[in-house]
Amino acid sequence: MGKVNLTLLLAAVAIVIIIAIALIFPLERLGQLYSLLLIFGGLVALLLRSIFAKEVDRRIIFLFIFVAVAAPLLFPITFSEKPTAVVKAVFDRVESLPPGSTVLLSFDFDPAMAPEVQPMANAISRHCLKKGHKVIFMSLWATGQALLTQSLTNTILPEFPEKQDGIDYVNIGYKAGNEGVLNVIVSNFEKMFPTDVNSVPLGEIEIFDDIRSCRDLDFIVSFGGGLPGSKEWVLFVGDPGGVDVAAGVAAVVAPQLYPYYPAQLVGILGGVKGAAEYEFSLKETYPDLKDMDTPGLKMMGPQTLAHIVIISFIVIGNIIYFRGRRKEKGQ
Amino acid sequence: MKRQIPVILVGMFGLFMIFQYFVPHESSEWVYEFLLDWTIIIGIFAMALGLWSLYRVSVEKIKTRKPAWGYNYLTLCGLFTMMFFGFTTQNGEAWGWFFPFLVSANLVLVLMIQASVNKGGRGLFLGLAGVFLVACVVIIVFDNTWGFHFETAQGLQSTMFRAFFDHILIPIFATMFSLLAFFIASAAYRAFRARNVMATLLLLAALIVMLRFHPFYGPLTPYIAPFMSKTSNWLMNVPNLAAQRAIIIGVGLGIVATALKVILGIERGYMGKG
Amino acid sequence: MKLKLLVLCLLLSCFSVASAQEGTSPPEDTLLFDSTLLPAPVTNLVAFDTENDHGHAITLEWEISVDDGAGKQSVAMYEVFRWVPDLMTAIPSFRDTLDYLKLRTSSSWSEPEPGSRTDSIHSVFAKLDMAQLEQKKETLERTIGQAIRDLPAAHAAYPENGSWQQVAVAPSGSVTAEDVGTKEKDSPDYLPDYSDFYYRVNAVTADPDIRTPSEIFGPVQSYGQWFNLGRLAVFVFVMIFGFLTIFFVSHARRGADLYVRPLAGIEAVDDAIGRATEMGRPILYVMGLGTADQIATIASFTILGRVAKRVAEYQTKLMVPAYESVVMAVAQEVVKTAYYDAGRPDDYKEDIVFFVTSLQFAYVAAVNGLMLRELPATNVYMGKFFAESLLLAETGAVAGSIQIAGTDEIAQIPFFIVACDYTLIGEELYAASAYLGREPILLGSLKAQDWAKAAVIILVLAGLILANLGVGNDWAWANNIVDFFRVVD
Amino acid sequence: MRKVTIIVMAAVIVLFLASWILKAGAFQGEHDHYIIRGFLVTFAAFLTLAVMSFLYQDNPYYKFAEHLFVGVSAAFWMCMGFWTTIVQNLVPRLSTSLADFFEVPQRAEGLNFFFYTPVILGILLLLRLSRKIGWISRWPLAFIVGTTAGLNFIRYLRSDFIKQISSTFVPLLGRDWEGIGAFFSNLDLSATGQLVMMVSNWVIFLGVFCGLIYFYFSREHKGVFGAGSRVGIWILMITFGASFGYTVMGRISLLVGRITFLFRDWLELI
Repeated sequence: MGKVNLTLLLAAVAIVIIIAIALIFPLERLGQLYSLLLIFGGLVALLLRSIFAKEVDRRIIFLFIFVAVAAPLLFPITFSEKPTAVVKAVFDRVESLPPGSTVLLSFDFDPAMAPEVQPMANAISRHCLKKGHKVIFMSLWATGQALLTQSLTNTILPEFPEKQDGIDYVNIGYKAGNEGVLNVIVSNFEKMFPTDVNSVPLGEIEIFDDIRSCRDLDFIVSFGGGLPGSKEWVLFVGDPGGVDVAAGVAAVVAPQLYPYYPAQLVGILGGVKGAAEYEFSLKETYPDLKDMDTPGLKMMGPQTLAHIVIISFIVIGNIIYFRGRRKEKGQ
Repeated sequence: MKRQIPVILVGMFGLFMIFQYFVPHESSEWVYEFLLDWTIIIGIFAMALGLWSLYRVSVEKIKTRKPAWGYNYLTLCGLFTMMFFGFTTQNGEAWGWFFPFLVSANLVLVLMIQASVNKGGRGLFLGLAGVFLVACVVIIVFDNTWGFHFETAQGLQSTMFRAFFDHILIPIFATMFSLLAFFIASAAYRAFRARNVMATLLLLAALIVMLRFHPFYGPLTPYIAPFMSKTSNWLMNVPNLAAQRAIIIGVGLGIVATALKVILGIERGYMGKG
Repeated sequence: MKLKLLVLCLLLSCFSVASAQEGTSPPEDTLLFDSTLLPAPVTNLVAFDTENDHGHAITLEWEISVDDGAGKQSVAMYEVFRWVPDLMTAIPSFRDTLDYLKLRTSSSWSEPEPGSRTDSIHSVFAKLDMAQLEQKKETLERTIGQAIRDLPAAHAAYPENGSWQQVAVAPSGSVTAEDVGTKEKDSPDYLPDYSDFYYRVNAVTADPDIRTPSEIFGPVQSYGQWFNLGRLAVFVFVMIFGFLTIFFVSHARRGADLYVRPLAGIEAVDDAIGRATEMGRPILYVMGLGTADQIATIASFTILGRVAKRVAEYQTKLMVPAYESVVMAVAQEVVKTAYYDAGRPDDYKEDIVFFVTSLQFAYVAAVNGLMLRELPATNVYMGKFFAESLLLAETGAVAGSIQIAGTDEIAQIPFFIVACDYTLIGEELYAASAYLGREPILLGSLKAQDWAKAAVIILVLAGLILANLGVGNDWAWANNIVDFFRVVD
Repeated sequence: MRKVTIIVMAAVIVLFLASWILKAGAFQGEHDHYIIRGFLVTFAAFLTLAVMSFLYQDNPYYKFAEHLFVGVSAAFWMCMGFWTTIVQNLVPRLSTSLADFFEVPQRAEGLNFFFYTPVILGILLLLRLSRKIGWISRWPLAFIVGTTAGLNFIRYLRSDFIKQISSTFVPLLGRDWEGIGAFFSNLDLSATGQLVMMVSNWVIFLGVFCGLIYFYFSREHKGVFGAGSRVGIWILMITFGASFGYTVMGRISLLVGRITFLFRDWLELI
């Protein structure tokens, strides 16, 4: 057996031990400690080794990536996700509105985008209800309605059993027409949404007693970033209606929205990272939400560790390169 | 004639497709939609060619005992089985003799290939294949729990078709895709070395973008993290936009030139001779 | 007269279905209110055929109500109404009945749920036998066809037998709207060409019941155009570029010496083929996931032709796994031609180009396996690549092959640059075939490309200057030139 | 076969069977076909691990997954093509009796003899298999190549090319001059500060300009021209690096998805 194989064998044994720990003892702390030690210890060892300009076998890199992704899934390792200004702005806006304000949350995404966007949509919905705002849920995407219903019935509403449909929140569902819908609801909701999803006429819903159009809303958050998405909400509702709009979008779309911040967008949540930062602030502000589901924060554990691993290997690669060059020169 | 007609066809349809773009009238749209449908339909006919090629290459590998030749039986059986699922349907709840049929049909396939590949023992293989073929026919005739369904367009609702899709195609597909996470790391390690100016720029840009995660900075977070995330956004918005534009304009010209060469018959290497 | 009778009898026969129309009945537009609440109407309404389209659409323009943004500031939106003959309103309900009859006469018919729409139609026809149903079906089919043909006549009968229906809305402040129908005759949005339409725009306040209609504009007809002026810029470009190409190609044919700068990636191709020959290992040529309808794939075909010719001359082994069967068929032609051109038709085998599968990662799995088992000396990736680019290139690097890539898929270029030895970026892929062939004709077209690029650079510079000067100084002509390049879709 | 190989294979088989039995036991009561379900989940997990084993090196398990994948996917795509394109789109346009046979609804526009043309062209394509008259198959290929070359020619020109040129017309001088204070006040890269906007616009302009110079083929890259081309390739490289770094996150997410499948759906650890 070669040297590489031996290392790999040892590493594999280490991984099996991790899984065994997870299986046998429900000791999260130990598992976390063990796996972090494994990753960082290994990286330091490789760093030292790189000074002798010894290349690392690609399979060892693979192993590090695997452990960096798997360990935080087994033993949820969360890092402090101090919110950046763009996320903080959204959180502060929801936080600073007086209880009883009306907030509209639009779920403009499809199942493909859902893994990235749904966590933040859930977090903001939770925050709004927690704060006592009245929430109007809607969707500009046909596929968004199902995801909206799923979020409401599976995640959000069970946490707030005291909230009543029509008084504390309402789901007006999806209407076809993309920007056309926005064009209409900026001046009149009822025109586009005669009823909510349960076919209750809007006139009979308490929330809509003093809400005629988007102009009467206190805050709008659009989740998605496709077309139509946050940009359309800004251009067709936020700007003409004078309402504050924030965006929660997939990571790839976020850079395209930055030119609108802070003039036209209150803030932007980009990808899982945005969701994680929001969840972090939420947990910090409301200690009683300690046990809430935080898919964003959970996803960030593997992401952060894997990024650390990749960056470390880039550094190691460069050390090897420069040491190797010096060696060559020396000869 | 063998060479001219294809070139004329290419030029004719190519020019039509270019000019229809400038003609919004309904009649031009009408022809346009027809042509699009036609290409799709011809493409479906070509599938038969593809399958034939797959079959031939697999058998060829078995015949010449190429590396990993034995696995080609698996390819052929997988192909056959999945197609079988796509064209059969259950009539009721019971499976009946569905699976025995499937097994014997696959055996017929394997034995026939064996017979065509092996010099010796051809009679034995053919004989066995014949036996299983008879078994298949018997099952088709007497088993009514399932049937070949050329009578509905519901072929893709078949339970086993879905099961294979969910439990074979999806897991392998998703896992192959996720291998990228490993390869992106090994590629970064191997290639991101400050060898020259170009490589250094590549490396620095990648590092800045990857460093937009917070936990790296500890107590320095409030000072560095926002800068990193803003810089990475700026990189994605500004230089990225410029580079994309330069590439797209270049690619646009390349595409136009290539298409023109093809349509005007200047480039005809792809149309063959002889 | 005949038309009216037809409409009447049809409306009667489908009486029960008409109930479905209730939901779409036009809102009342003249309500008696305190007239001081009413906003001022829009003025100078004009409607005209939408330009540069295939017909079936009308554009409206007006001047905003004086109460929009000024005056009483009461206008919240505008609603556009079109006069619609009853015949047009009736067609969808005929279709519902026809759909019902089709279902009823087919084998998959089952009793409808009580209270559903199908059930209300069913109650009318429940007692008929099959022959009668078939006959009804045929009559109805013919009637619908006739009704669609009669639509222009029905529109011409304005204002008899019709009503106003809302067809579009526009937010306050807007001065234009479009009434877009489709050309599909069986769609509910069908808008017939060459029919007389009449329009009216209502100024609506926040209370949707308070509204003021404008004067009626009409008749106006829609029709298709034969040239899209919005695409003039593209047309001019195509013409100029076509001319440049032909000019330089004929120039090259006459024997002009054309210089092109060397491209490292392309020179590597020759060396790589030689290397493969020395090592006695095959060359793997991957055309990516493009279908035959992508120009990148066509460019890849031309490069494959050159590579295959060189390979045939060196008598090295070539492998071309194909992702799609049309691509496979064309690639087979290409390789065959190349072997003939190289004077080695006997070396050509049909299996040089072979089909794998049309599922992205299944294809990658197979090609990866091929790389590790056949250990090609050189991997060439040319064409359209997506997420699989890095999977292929990394595996190739592991197998120790020299790798040359070229793609115009911007998102994948970084991965090829990182994992391959040489990468052709974007346009270089399209230039490669001319380089490899070294035929003066093809170099001529490269020259045309460069001229066009120079023109683009000058255009960008000029446009920049105009855009920077023109905007501040109200130079209308400068803006006009900039606008020329804004393409209408 | 080497001893190690046999031991590993035996271990895999034992583990597979154990997992099957355990999973089937876990599914019992929840699902009707618990034995089949247990098998399918175990098999999916096996295939996942088999593909991942490719990271170590080529091995029989990867070969198994690969070959199975190729066969099944080719058939999958063929069945889809047959039922969705041929049966649903082509058949109802060709003949009533065929449509009745497949029980697909007739098209509203009725039969259309124009659709016999692609069928004939398709059959001509199949003639490639013949050595003698295989050359006829070039006609349908020429048809496809011609149509699509023209189509894409225009598609790119429209959506990419000319639009990209026109959107490069950006203000370079800071259109609304708000005084020197405002010009320098906001250095925030993501904001709309005047200086940043102007610098960004210059970068865009220079990037496009130098990028195009880099792609210029018929002149040697020397002197000023060479400098321009070098700036061009630098900007390209920065972009490529940045988009590489940006992609990492998405790829890690995919791996998270797969490992979650292994840990949650198969091993039930989390």
